[in-house]
Parts: sequence; structure tokens; C-alpha cells
Amino acid sequence: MTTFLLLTVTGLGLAGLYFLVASGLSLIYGLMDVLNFAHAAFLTVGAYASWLVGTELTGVLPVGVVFVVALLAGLVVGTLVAVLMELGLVRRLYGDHVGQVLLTVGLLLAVTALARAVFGSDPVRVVVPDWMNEVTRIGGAAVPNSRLVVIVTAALVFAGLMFFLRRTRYGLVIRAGVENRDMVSALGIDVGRAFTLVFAIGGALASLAGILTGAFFGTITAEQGTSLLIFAFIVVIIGGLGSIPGSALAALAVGLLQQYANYYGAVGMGDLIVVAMLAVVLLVRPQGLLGRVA
Amino acid sequence: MSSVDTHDLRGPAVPAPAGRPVMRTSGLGFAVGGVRIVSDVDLDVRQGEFLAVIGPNGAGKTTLFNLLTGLYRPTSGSIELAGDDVTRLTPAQRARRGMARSFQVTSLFTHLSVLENVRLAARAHLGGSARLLGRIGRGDEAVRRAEEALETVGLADRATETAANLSHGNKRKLDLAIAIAGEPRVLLLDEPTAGMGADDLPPVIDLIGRIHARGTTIVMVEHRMDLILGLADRIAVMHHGSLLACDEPDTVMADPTVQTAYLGEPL
Amino acid sequence: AEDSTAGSGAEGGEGAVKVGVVTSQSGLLSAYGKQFKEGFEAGIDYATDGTGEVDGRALEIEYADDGTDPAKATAAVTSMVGDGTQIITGPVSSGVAVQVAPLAEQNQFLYISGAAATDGITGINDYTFRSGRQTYQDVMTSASLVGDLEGKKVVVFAQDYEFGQANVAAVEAVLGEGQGAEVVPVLSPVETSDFTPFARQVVDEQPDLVFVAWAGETTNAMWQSLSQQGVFDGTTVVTGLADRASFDSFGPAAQKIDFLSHYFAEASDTEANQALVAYLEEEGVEADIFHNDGFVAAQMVVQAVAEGGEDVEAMVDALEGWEFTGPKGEQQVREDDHALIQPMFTATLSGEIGSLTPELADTLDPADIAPPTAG
Amino acid sequence: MTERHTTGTGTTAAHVRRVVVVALLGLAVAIPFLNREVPFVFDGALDSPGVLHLLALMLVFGALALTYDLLFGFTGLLSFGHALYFALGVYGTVVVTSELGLGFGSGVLLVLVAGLVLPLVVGAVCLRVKDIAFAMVTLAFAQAGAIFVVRDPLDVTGGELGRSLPFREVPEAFVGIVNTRNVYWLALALVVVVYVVAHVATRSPAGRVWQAIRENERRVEVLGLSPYRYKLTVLVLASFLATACGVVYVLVVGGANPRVTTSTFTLTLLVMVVLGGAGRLWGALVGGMLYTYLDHRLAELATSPSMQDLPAVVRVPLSEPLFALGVLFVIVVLFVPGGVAGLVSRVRPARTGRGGGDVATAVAGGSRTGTVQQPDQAATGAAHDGARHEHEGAAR
Amino acid sequence: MTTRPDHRVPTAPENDPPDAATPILRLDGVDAFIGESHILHGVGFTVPAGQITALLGRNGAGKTTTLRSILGLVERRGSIDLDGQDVSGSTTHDVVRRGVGYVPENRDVFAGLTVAENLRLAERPGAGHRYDLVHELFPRLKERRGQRAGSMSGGEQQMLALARALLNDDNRLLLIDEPSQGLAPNLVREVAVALEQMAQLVTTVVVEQNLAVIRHMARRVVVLDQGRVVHEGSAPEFFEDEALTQELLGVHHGGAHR
Ligand SMILES: Nc1ncnc2c1ncn2[C@@H]1O[C@H](COP(=O)(O)OP(=O)(O)OP(=O)(O)O)[C@@H](O)[C@H]1O
Ligand SMILES: Nc1ncnc2c1ncn2[C@@H]1O[C@H](COP(=O)(O)OP(=O)(O)OP(=O)(O)O)[C@@H](O)[C@H]1O
Ligand SMILES: [Mg+2]
Ligand SMILES: [Mg+2]
Repeated sequence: MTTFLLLTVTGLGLAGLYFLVASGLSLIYGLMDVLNFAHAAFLTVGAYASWLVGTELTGVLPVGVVFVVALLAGLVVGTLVAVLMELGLVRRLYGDHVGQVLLTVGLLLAVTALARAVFGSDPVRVVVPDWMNEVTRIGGAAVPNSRLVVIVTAALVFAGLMFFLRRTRYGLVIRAGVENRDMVSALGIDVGRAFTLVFAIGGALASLAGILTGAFFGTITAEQGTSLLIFAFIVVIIGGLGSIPGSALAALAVGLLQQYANYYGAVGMGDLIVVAMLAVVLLVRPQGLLGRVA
Repeated sequence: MSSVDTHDLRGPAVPAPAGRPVMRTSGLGFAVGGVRIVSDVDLDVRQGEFLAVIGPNGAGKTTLFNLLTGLYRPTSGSIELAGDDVTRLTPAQRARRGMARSFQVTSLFTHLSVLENVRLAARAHLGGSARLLGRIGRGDEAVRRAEEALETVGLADRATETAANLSHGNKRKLDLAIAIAGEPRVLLLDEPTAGMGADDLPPVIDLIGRIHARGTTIVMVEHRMDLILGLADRIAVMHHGSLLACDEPDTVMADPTVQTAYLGEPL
Repeated sequence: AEDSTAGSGAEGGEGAVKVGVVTSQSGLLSAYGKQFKEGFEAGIDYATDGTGEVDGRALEIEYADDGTDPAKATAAVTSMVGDGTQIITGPVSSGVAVQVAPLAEQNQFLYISGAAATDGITGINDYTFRSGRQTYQDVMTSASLVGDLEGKKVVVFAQDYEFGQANVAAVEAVLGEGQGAEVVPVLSPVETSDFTPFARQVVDEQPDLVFVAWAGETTNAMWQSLSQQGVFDGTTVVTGLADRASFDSFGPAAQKIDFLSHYFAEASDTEANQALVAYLEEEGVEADIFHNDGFVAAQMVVQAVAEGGEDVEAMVDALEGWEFTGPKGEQQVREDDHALIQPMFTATLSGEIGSLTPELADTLDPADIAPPTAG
Repeated sequence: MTERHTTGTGTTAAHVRRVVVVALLGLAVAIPFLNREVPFVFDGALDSPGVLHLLALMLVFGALALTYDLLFGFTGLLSFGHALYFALGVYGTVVVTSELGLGFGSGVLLVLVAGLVLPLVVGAVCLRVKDIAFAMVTLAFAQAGAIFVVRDPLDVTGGELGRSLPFREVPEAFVGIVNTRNVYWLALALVVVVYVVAHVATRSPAGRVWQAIRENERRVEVLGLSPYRYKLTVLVLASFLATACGVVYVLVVGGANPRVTTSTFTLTLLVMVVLGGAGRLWGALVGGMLYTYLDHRLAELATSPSMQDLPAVVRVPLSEPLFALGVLFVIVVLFVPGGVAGLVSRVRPARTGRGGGDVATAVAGGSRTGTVQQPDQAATGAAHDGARHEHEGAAR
Repeated sequence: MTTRPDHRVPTAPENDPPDAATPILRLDGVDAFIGESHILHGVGFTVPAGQITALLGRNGAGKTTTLRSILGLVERRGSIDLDGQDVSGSTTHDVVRRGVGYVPENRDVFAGLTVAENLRLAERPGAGHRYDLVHELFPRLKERRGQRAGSMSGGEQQMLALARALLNDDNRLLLIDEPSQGLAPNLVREVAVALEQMAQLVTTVVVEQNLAVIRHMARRVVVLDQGRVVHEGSAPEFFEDEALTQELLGVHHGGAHR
């Protein structure tokens, strides 16, 4: 029972992590139809930026403060990079979905390689408050606090995104802009600004995910982003095109299932079950669990 | 432009006796999420006739076409083509049995050349095109037909242009050319003249008339009564998804409900 | 004795001998590749007394990057061997070594595999040697860390792939069949992101000894999970000590783990080790685990050239059974299967995170931990 | 009368092209006899094993990129699972020759048969969905393959270490560095075969339909053609050819490694094709060769002594070839639509009108829908969201 | 605020000489480009305020491109004077925010959004939104608020496209590309009437192929051919002149087929 509880809570933590990575991806993909491979690059950039600031400040300030400052710094840098990328590169290719996918693939390859060249191929250790590595007893299960942090953050991000999409005009503007950019500007709306904003949010979410991934694993590597990206894709696709609740649901399903299957099933079941789930969901319901249909 | 007459325009493969239904629907219905869009349509289309379909916007005309061509699966009723039940067949299978259509919203291969667009259609109807060997040469029958079709709609001089570069009206013409290139048994035209320039209307109407004259059955949705009246053998009136009437033009035009529901007062 | 011939008799000098060093200078294992290369340079410097010549033969050393990609490695090897290179040494990746070794037999060149730990290289063919340790020696070393294992329970915690499985097999053979311990493997999938459940599983087994065989970027997360679930409370935990950059990844558990070690600079004070450390210091580098393998490879190259000249078969003969002192101490190339019989170490880490230093606990006699003859 | 539409026969341009092709091919065949240095480009004489080996690798990847172009460039199928079939050829050859003892020839034959059957089965399932969903399902299958290879439940693949080809089973002509030239010719033959097959296929009636599917699948269906069948055909053909590439790859490299099963590897294929020019066969071929060349040579460059003098800002990034390749790729995507092939056709004086039956010309750079051009409503609607129910004819 | 359409054709204020009205829009020497094609060559004409100007020409003449270059949706050069301000360098949304409504020839409704969302998107901040007018003219749009625009019939989409342009009450200029396309005859009439009634408030440029529809609405015509203006003048005079319509538009007997 204790083990099951532990599996469930850590499964939720994993789901939270997947959701954090997937949310920005899902936002950009759902609204802009850009399958953004560079998401993993933002993740890496945000994580390393936060790490750099963190190591600079360690010893100067108390660990808790360092963590917060580093987190903010990572967020700012990740967001900035995303905005620059949108303004400088992605913008030139609106209306050309394949071109955008290719562009982001190229950026992913380049940024990952650059990060490895600059920071080396060994994992770097991130500074987190000790409290994050301690455990909280929940019904006898020793749950690492970092998992709880991830779960809470994921919930907050979910709520924030829902607000953004439901309560502001941006969701509408961008969905329409993807369909027909010209027509949106012919309604007097500055689509470019809206697109940049969404990219900025995507970049911020990615760097948040990157920083928390660092806290989750204790280390950062150049490849971390790429390996999480695949799971994030799977989550986004299972959840359904552009549906944030869908992504949340899929993240839950993937996180929990993976955790149970890894423990109770044969070794490696966790990966296979996720892949199988993707295939089955898509074949039965090509638009994903909560995908937009007629 | 009038070279059409000299073309080898083949009639339908097995001409059914005139007046026999070439296409028939019974109790045809279609609903999406509980909303009935087409209900209980019993329509006989006779061999070789020209049937015009009119009705207010949203009456279900395009939906009817989508049901007939198999893009939608009916929720009730059945469709027969030349005596065979085709209700369950795919659009491709129906097309191979001699059904072709044009689209209300132009549907092209935008990055291919104008000629290639039409050639594909002609090829599809000539059949046997799944070959991985062989190439498309000078004497290709499909190319010949495609060129004829382009000539007919007045796009011959733009044959090598990429379809995306055509103006709206010219895209509409290309869409029509694609539909006729297959020399179908039954041709479904959804507002073929929308967006066409006044100078191009007469030849296109003329063309449709000629295609009809050589035995092709034509069903055409059109909002401009002036274009229909000279051509149609019968007019079907759709309203709220049902078939209100299907009769000779004079009878239909005299019907007061048609007048008020559809035509309104003369301009 | 190994360098007695080096530097002498410049008169007898014939043509230069080409040596190819193929390692990862980019890609995943580039950090290891860099160590290997530096170690090799140090070794050549040491074994040739700084001349770069063996008996008047210049060593023409060519370096190539394999990007940790076997295809690139074979391309580099083909190019070098095609150019008349007779000695290749290299990869730090087992995957690359497995691919290059057969080429040595096909094309009759001398191949001295680098840091690849896989047991599979030992005895693979007549032309292939190794300059590093193999998995079996790791496991044997860990056995020494606990007393009598008869009837005790050993959990092997490893990743479910070739490296992990090889460790499980070795532990089962050495500690299980060899010493009568009950061996329970707990394997986690390679891609797993959260090790908490597996750590829990380890605890639930209530083992007397936990043998952790881990590599890669998830190491830190794994150790964190183990300490969070309380594995260190009352169980001996053993694992291999890798490069310095990885020390911090043990996290707060670092001081509680017993390490088996292939090499660290503080472990020995042979003349070779001093030379290696000094050479690297000059370059501004701290001697690390795979510097040893590069250094030893260089020693073997010099020996092969000194004794074998330009004849590959003679080089092979020169190396088979050769005894010498490397940075780690006395070593011998076993004649039958080219296993490198060498000492191993046990160690602990002390100090604070960020400045952990290894301390030698014990040095194991090469003979006690020699792998069974392969083939 | 409209200008007669030709497929390039009879015109002088076609003659020139034919002469160029024959000359290039002749040169390629003769390379192993050319004892000539090409400074900067190659590190050694053309006939040296190192250069021939690199050339052979380039040819194999060129051929592989070409097969991927059939899917992606010609039919618009964005598959993330193409690596699976290449890996089938690679691992199949190694495993069959080492485990079954059939002899090399029959072993390869068996692998090639598998190269027909597997895509037929997997493709039949994957093609039930479209667009991104298709990309993801193919990715899922490829991931399953990758997991199988690394996890190695049957103990045949060698897990993450990979496995080398038992060279004693292989025909002697392809073993050893002295025989590198034979391996090179084999790779050249592979390219010729794959190119010819792809050329014939894309010019065939079926090939034209692939093109049309890429443009507007629904329209194809209404014309009376079943897109599913055509897509399955091209998928099986491309996959089969990829398997053949895998077989030759093993002979060049001498073993199998899980690297060829990863999704990153498929991404690499995408990069190759786009670099060279999607929708142009020779473009993809050049792209694959160029990528492989750069991938290898940049690594050598980075370790070369001349590089060590460069400032760190330049040297550090260049030490990772993927960085340079990634940047190059981004530049191509942004500024050189149509890749190398696009560049060449831009430089060359335009031939008789775009698209005059030359499908390839019409699509060069055709992976994009210009922003200015009025979107064809039905087509864009269907293209950018297959799941959306389009009033004008979403098949259900 | 709301203009209630009725079914009476209002008599055009005949003694109001068109050219006396102040132009709200003036094009001068406009060149337009799509990709590498040069589409418009020095197009120039004026649109007087408070009436309907018809933009005519055969298929491919450049009518749509003219509208799009006013909006900045194609690359253009030359001078485009909108209400005293040169907008030839402005972005599309800036032009539109000056009070321009646009109905594109393809309807270009956002297929993935609902009817209500389409309309909401068209709401210009700061303007009043004439939902009552729109719903009165097209009751269907009110009924189908929640329907995805892409699933609407062709005519219904056309209604939505028109409604979008009519929604904002601060519009000063309407650019309408083929309003009658796909609409049933009774609706064509209603739309024509509504446009005529609004023209006093909102200057309107209409591209229309169906001359029967346009000839009663327009006060001025501009005729394009191959990207050049070939005629500009009073509408009644133009439609009277059979030879001219025949020559410029290729129409026989004065336009309609009827
Ligand atoms: N998914 C759906 N949900 C609700 N209503 C739908 C859906 N799909 C179609 N409809 C409605 O069905 C009706 C019939 O549409 P159809 O396109 O057949 O009309 P039409 O007669 O062709 O009209 P038009 O003359 O305007 O082209 C329309 O009112 C349309 O809005
Ligand atoms: N994307 C494009 N690329 C190149 N040329 C184009 C493109 N779109 C339109 N054209 C050309 O521009 C010219 C003008 O087109 P435009 O759409 O303005 O004509 P139009 O007068 O509106 O015609 P229609 O009555 O058919 O709508 C046409 O000759 C057309 O071929
Ligand atoms: Mg309709
Ligand atoms: Mg137009």
C-alpha cells in the first residue's frame, strides 16, 4: 500500500514534469500549428542560464534566495531567447508549417550541440535548497519534496494557461491567425504581436520546465531537453491538438501508467506502454483525447 | 473556342435508356450531432437529363452532393447509381463508376501546373494509373483530354502556369475543367459559375449545355435563375434539408412558395 | 624496463611508425575522449623520454574524432590504416570498440582498445588488446569491500541495458556462484525519469550489500532517490568511482558510499603515475580516470614498436605476456586473451560537495581479481 | 494550341543533362583509379581507402536520403519512422548472418523480403491516420524498434553496444581495407539502382498521383483514386529501398549500432533531404552526401591543428559538428528554399516554363504555401488540421 | 444607429454629382507585386465619399489585387491616400484601424472558430458593434452562433464574411469583393439594399461580376484590365453604353443574362 501510494505520488510528480514540458509545446502547437522542436532548446537555455546565475551567486546569498534569483534569471533568458527567435527567424516562415518544423529542428540540433560545446558533456549540478531534497511522509511513503513542488507548479501553470486562453482575446486571435494571417490583420489586429507573445509564453514555460527538471534530477545536461521532448510530444498528441486540458490529462495518464508499469510490469514496460498508448489512441481517435473536432 | 464539337466526346459507357433513373436516392438523410441537415430525400435523376438544384442558403444542396459523391456517409437511406447500391462505397469507388463533381469552394492541386491538375483527373478516369512503371508521354490519352478540357474552359494559354497563381475566377474554371476532364456519366456541379466574369459566362454555360447534349447527366446547383432556365430539364427545390419539389421549370417557377422562400421580389 | 629501449640507438632508426588515436572529441563521451588523448600524450612523453621516437623511429601520431559514432570511427580507422597506419588505439566507448576490434583482425593492424569496459573485447581476436580495466575486475573489487558474503543478500541496482546487465552477470558469477551470496537484480529502464520506486524496491529487499552499476546523466537523480528512500541506513552501498566531474553527482550520499576504483591520481605513487600527474599539471589538467588508459595505451604502443618494429605480428608477440609498471602499478598483458591484469582500488570520498576528494582505502592484488580466461 | 507538354525528351536541355549525368557517373566509377589529391576537400588521394570509405558512406546516405525524399518530398508524408527500415537492413543483415547460418546471399535476400513485409504491415496501420498523427504513429513504431534493439530481449542485437558483422560469412571481395574500392562501387551501384527506381517511380502514373496527394488528398479521392493505396505503395517502396541501403551500410561500416534506430537519426534524414532540396531526387542525393561529408569532415577539421589557434568563441562551437550543421540547416530553410537543388535551378536559366509536366519543377521549393497567395480555403483547411471536419467534404 | 433594411429599392439621389463629393480614397500610380509577378501597373482612381463605387473587370484583371494593395496585403508601390493620409507604407492592421471593413472574395472566414468567435474577432476596440443590424440582415448567424464556421454552407459563410465587415460602426470605407457570390437571389437583394442604405455613412467599393446586381447600386465605376485602369466614370453612363461594356467587360446586351 505504501509502495502504491509512493508510486502514485511520484507518478503525479512525473506527470507534473511532463505537463510542464508539454504545456508550452501544446500552447504553441495548438495555437500556431508549429511543432516546435526548439522547445527543447529553450528548455536547455533556461536551465543553463539559471545554473550559471545560481553558481555565481552561491555563497554570496542564502541558498533559498539563490534558487529564486536563478529561477527568475533562467525564466528571463529563456523567454528572451524565444522572443528573439520568433522575431528573427520563425516570423519569416508563417504560413509554411513544414518550413517551421524544419527551422525548429535545425535550432534544436544547433543549440544542443552548442550547449554541449560550451558546458561540456558531463552533467552540471544545480543548487537547490536542501529542503527540496528532503522528503515529506505521506501515509508512510517518503515523498521527495521536489516532486511536490513540481506538482504544485504544474497545477498553477495549468490554471494560468486556462485563464489566458479562456479569458483573453489572444487565444482567438492566434487560432484565427494560424488559419489565415492576412485576414486577421485585415480585421485590424496586429497578429505579429500576438504571435510573439505566445512564443514568449512558450519560452517561459519551457525554461520553467528546464529549471524544474534540473531540480528534479539534480543535474542539467545538454541532452535533457531532447529526451524529455519526445515524451512531451507524446503527451501533446495523446491529449489532442492544442488542448491544454487534454495535455494535462495525457500527462497524468502517461506519468502514472509509466510509474506503475515500470514497477509492477516487466522491466522496460513503462516505455513500451507509453508508445503503445500513443499508437492506440491515435488509431482509435486520431484527434487525441480532447482534440478539437467538428 | 468552338473546337469542342470536333472532339471525340465519348458518351457514357453503357447508355441506359433515356428516362430511366441513372441515380436514385431513397429516404436519404444526414445529421450531425443530432442536427438534421438533409432529411428523407427521394430523388430520381434520369439518364441524360439536366437537373438543376435550387434552394436558399443552407438548404442542404452541397450536403446532398457530398452524400451523393460519398464524402459524407448518410445517416439514413440509400443511394443507387445505375441500378447498383453505392451507399457504402468510397468516393474513389463512386468516381470510378462515372461520377464527377466540381466544388463550391475551389479544390485544386495548387502547386501543380494547370495542365497537370486536369491530366490527373483525366488519368483517374481512364483507370489503370497505379503503375509504377512507364511515363507520361506525348501521345498520352490523358494529356490529350486534359488539353481539350482546358481549351474548353478557356484556360489553354495558362496550361503551364502553377495553379496557385491563377485569379479566383480562373481557379473556378480550372475546377470545372477537372470535373469534365473525366468525361463522367454523371456530373455534379456546385455553383460552377460563381465568380466567373460576365464575358466568360456564355461560353461556360454553352459548354455545360454541350456536355449535356452529348448524353452526360448533369446535376447543377446554381443560384442564378437566368442561367438555369435555358438549360434545365427539371428543377429540384431544396428547403430546410428536404426536397420541396422536383418538376419542370415552368411548374416550379410558378410555385408561390418557391417565389417567396427563394427568389424574393425581382430586382 | 619498459622504456629501456626507448631513446637508444638512433642509428638503427628506420622509417617512422604511424599511430592513430581515435577517440571521442565531440559527442556524448567527449570528456572521456579528451582524457584519453591527454593521457596518451603524457604516456608517449614518458615512454619515449620526451623524444617522441622509439629507437630512432619517429612516432607519427594522428588523432581523429569518432564523435562516439561507430561509423565515424570505422571511417577514421579505414582512412588511417589505408594510409599505412599499423597501430590504432582509441575509443572510450564500448560500442565503438566492439565495431573497431573486428577490423583489426580483417586488416591485421594492432588495436589497443581504450577505456571501453566491456568484457567482450577481451579475447576477441589476436590483434586486439586493451589498456583499461574490464567490468569483471570492477565487480571483483567490490567483493573485497564486504567480508564474507555467504548467505547474505546482494542487490544489484543497475540500468537495464548492456552495461547494467553485464554487471549483473558479473555479480551473479563472482558474488553469487563464487561466494554463495543471494543476488537480486533491480533493473531500471534506461530512460526512466523518476527512480523513487526502484529505490523503494531496493530498500524493500533489505539487502546486506547494494551494488550500484550506473552510468550516464541520471546518476545524480538515482543517488538522490536512494538516499531519500533511506537505503544508506544500515546497508553497505558499493559503486564504481568514475571521473572527477561525476563526484558531485553522488550528492549528500557521497561520504556514505564505498567505492571501487579503476584509477585516481592519489591512488598510487609509481614513477609512471608521478610522470602522468606532472605532465598533466603542466597542461593545467587534474589527472583523472581515463588519463590512465591513454597513458597505458601509449606505453603499450612504445613497447610494440620497440620490439616489433614495423611488423604487426611481432608487435603482437611483443605485447603478449608483457609486464610493466603503469600509473596504477604492476600490470601484465595476459598472453592467452590479452586481458590486462592490473591492480584495482577501493576508496571513499571525503570533503564537501564541490570539493570532494577520493581517499584510498585499499589496493587489490592484480592476481586476486584477474578475470577468467576468455575465449 | 497549347504548348505540347513534354517530360524533357527531345529538348537540348535534356541532352545536356544526359551528357552531364553520364560524365558524372563515369567519373564516379573511375575514382578508385585516380591517384590524385584534392586539397582541402579530402584528406588523402582519391584512391586511398580513407577517401573511398568516406565516399561510400556519403553514397549510402545519399541513397537513403533519396528514399526518404520519396515519402517526404514527393508524397508529403512526414514520417518519423523511416529509420526503422534502414535499421532493419542494418540489424537484419548482421543478425541473420551471425545467427542463422544461411550464407550471406540468402541472408540478405531474407532481409530484403522482411524489408517488404514490415513496411506493408506497419504502413497499413500507420496510414490510417494523417499529418502529424501519422508522424507520431510512425515515431511510435520506430521507438518500439529502438527499444527492441537496445533492450535486446532475444539477445541478438548486442544492446547499446551494437554488434559487428561476422566478416568471415561475408563475400571476401567486400572484406578488409584493401577491398574498400569494391565497397565503394557497391555503394555507387546502390545509388544508381535507388535513383533509377525512384526516377522511374516518380515519373510513372503512380508517381504523379503521389504528387497530387501531397497537394490535395481529398481531391484525389474525389477523382476516383484511393490515396491510401498510393501512399502505402510509396511507403513500401521507400522503406524497401531504405532496407537495401541498410544492407550496404553494414558492408561499409562493418557492423550495427543502435544509433541508426533513434529518432534523431530520422531527423537527420529530414535535414539531409531539405538541405539538398525536397522533391528533387538529385537534390536529396546531394543533400545526403553533403551532410555526411560535413558531418565527418567538420569533426576532423575541429581536431586539426590549424583550428587550435582560433579564438575560443569560434573554436568551441565548431568542435561540435552538429552545431555547424544545425546552423547551416537553419540558413538553408530560411534563405534557400529548395536547398541545393533550388540554388542550382535559380542559377540556371529557367527552362520552358514552370511545371510544364515536370512535376519536380513544380514542387521545388513547394514545401511552402506562400503567405501572400490567397489560401485555397478547402485545401488549407484540410491540410492544417486533418481532424477538423470540413464542411466541403471531410470524409468520415 | 441601426439601419433597418427594407425591401424597397431606395431611389438614388440623382442630382448629387458624384465628383463633387470629397474623395475618401485616392490611388495614384499604384504598382503591386505577388512574388515575382508584377500585377498592377500604375493603377490610379478616386473613390468619392458617401456612395458606392464599382470596381469591374474580367477575371484576372487585378480587381482583388487592387483591394488587397489598399489594405497592404500585397507588396505595393505608389500613393494610396485614405482620408487625407498616405497609407501606402502602413501595415494592414494600421490601415484597417482607420475604419476599413473588408470582405474577401474567398470569404476567408476562420473555419476553426465558431460564428460567434468570428464576429468577436472582428469587433474593433473603441467602436460600437452593430450586432442588431447584422442579426437582422442575417438571422441565420444568430441561430448558428455556436457552429464552426467551416461547417457552414457556402452562402452562410458569405453572410458571415459580410457581417464581419458591417459589424463596426466606425467604419468609413468598405471594400467588398464579390458580395453576391453564393448567396440566394432573395438575399442578394437584401444585401444590395443594405449596402445602398449604408453607403451614405460608409463609402463602399464593390467588386462584382454579376452586373445585374451592381448596376443599380453603383454611382461610379472603375474598370480594370490587365492591371491597368481602362475606364473611370459615372456608373449610369457606363451601363447605358453598350458598346463600352461590350468592349471592356465582354458583355452582350447590357450586362445581365436575364
Ligand atoms: N457540423 C454541422 N453542424 C451544424 N450544422 C451544419 C453542420 N454541417 C453543415 N451544417 C448546416 O447544414 C446546412 C446545409 O448546408 P449546405 O452546404 O448543404 O447548404 P447549401 O444548400 O449548399 O447552401 P449554399 O447555397 O449556401 O451553399 C447549413 O445550414 C449548414 O450550416
Ligand atoms: N499568387 C499569385 N502569384 C502570381 N500571380 C497571381 C497570384 N495571384 C493572382 N495572380 C495573378 O494576378 C492577376 C490579378 O489577379 P486578381 O485576383 O487581382 O484578379 P481579379 O480581377 O480579382 O480576378 P477574378 O475576377 O478572377 O477574381 C491575375 O492575372 C492572376 O493570375
Ligand atoms: Mg452549397
Ligand atoms: Mg478577384
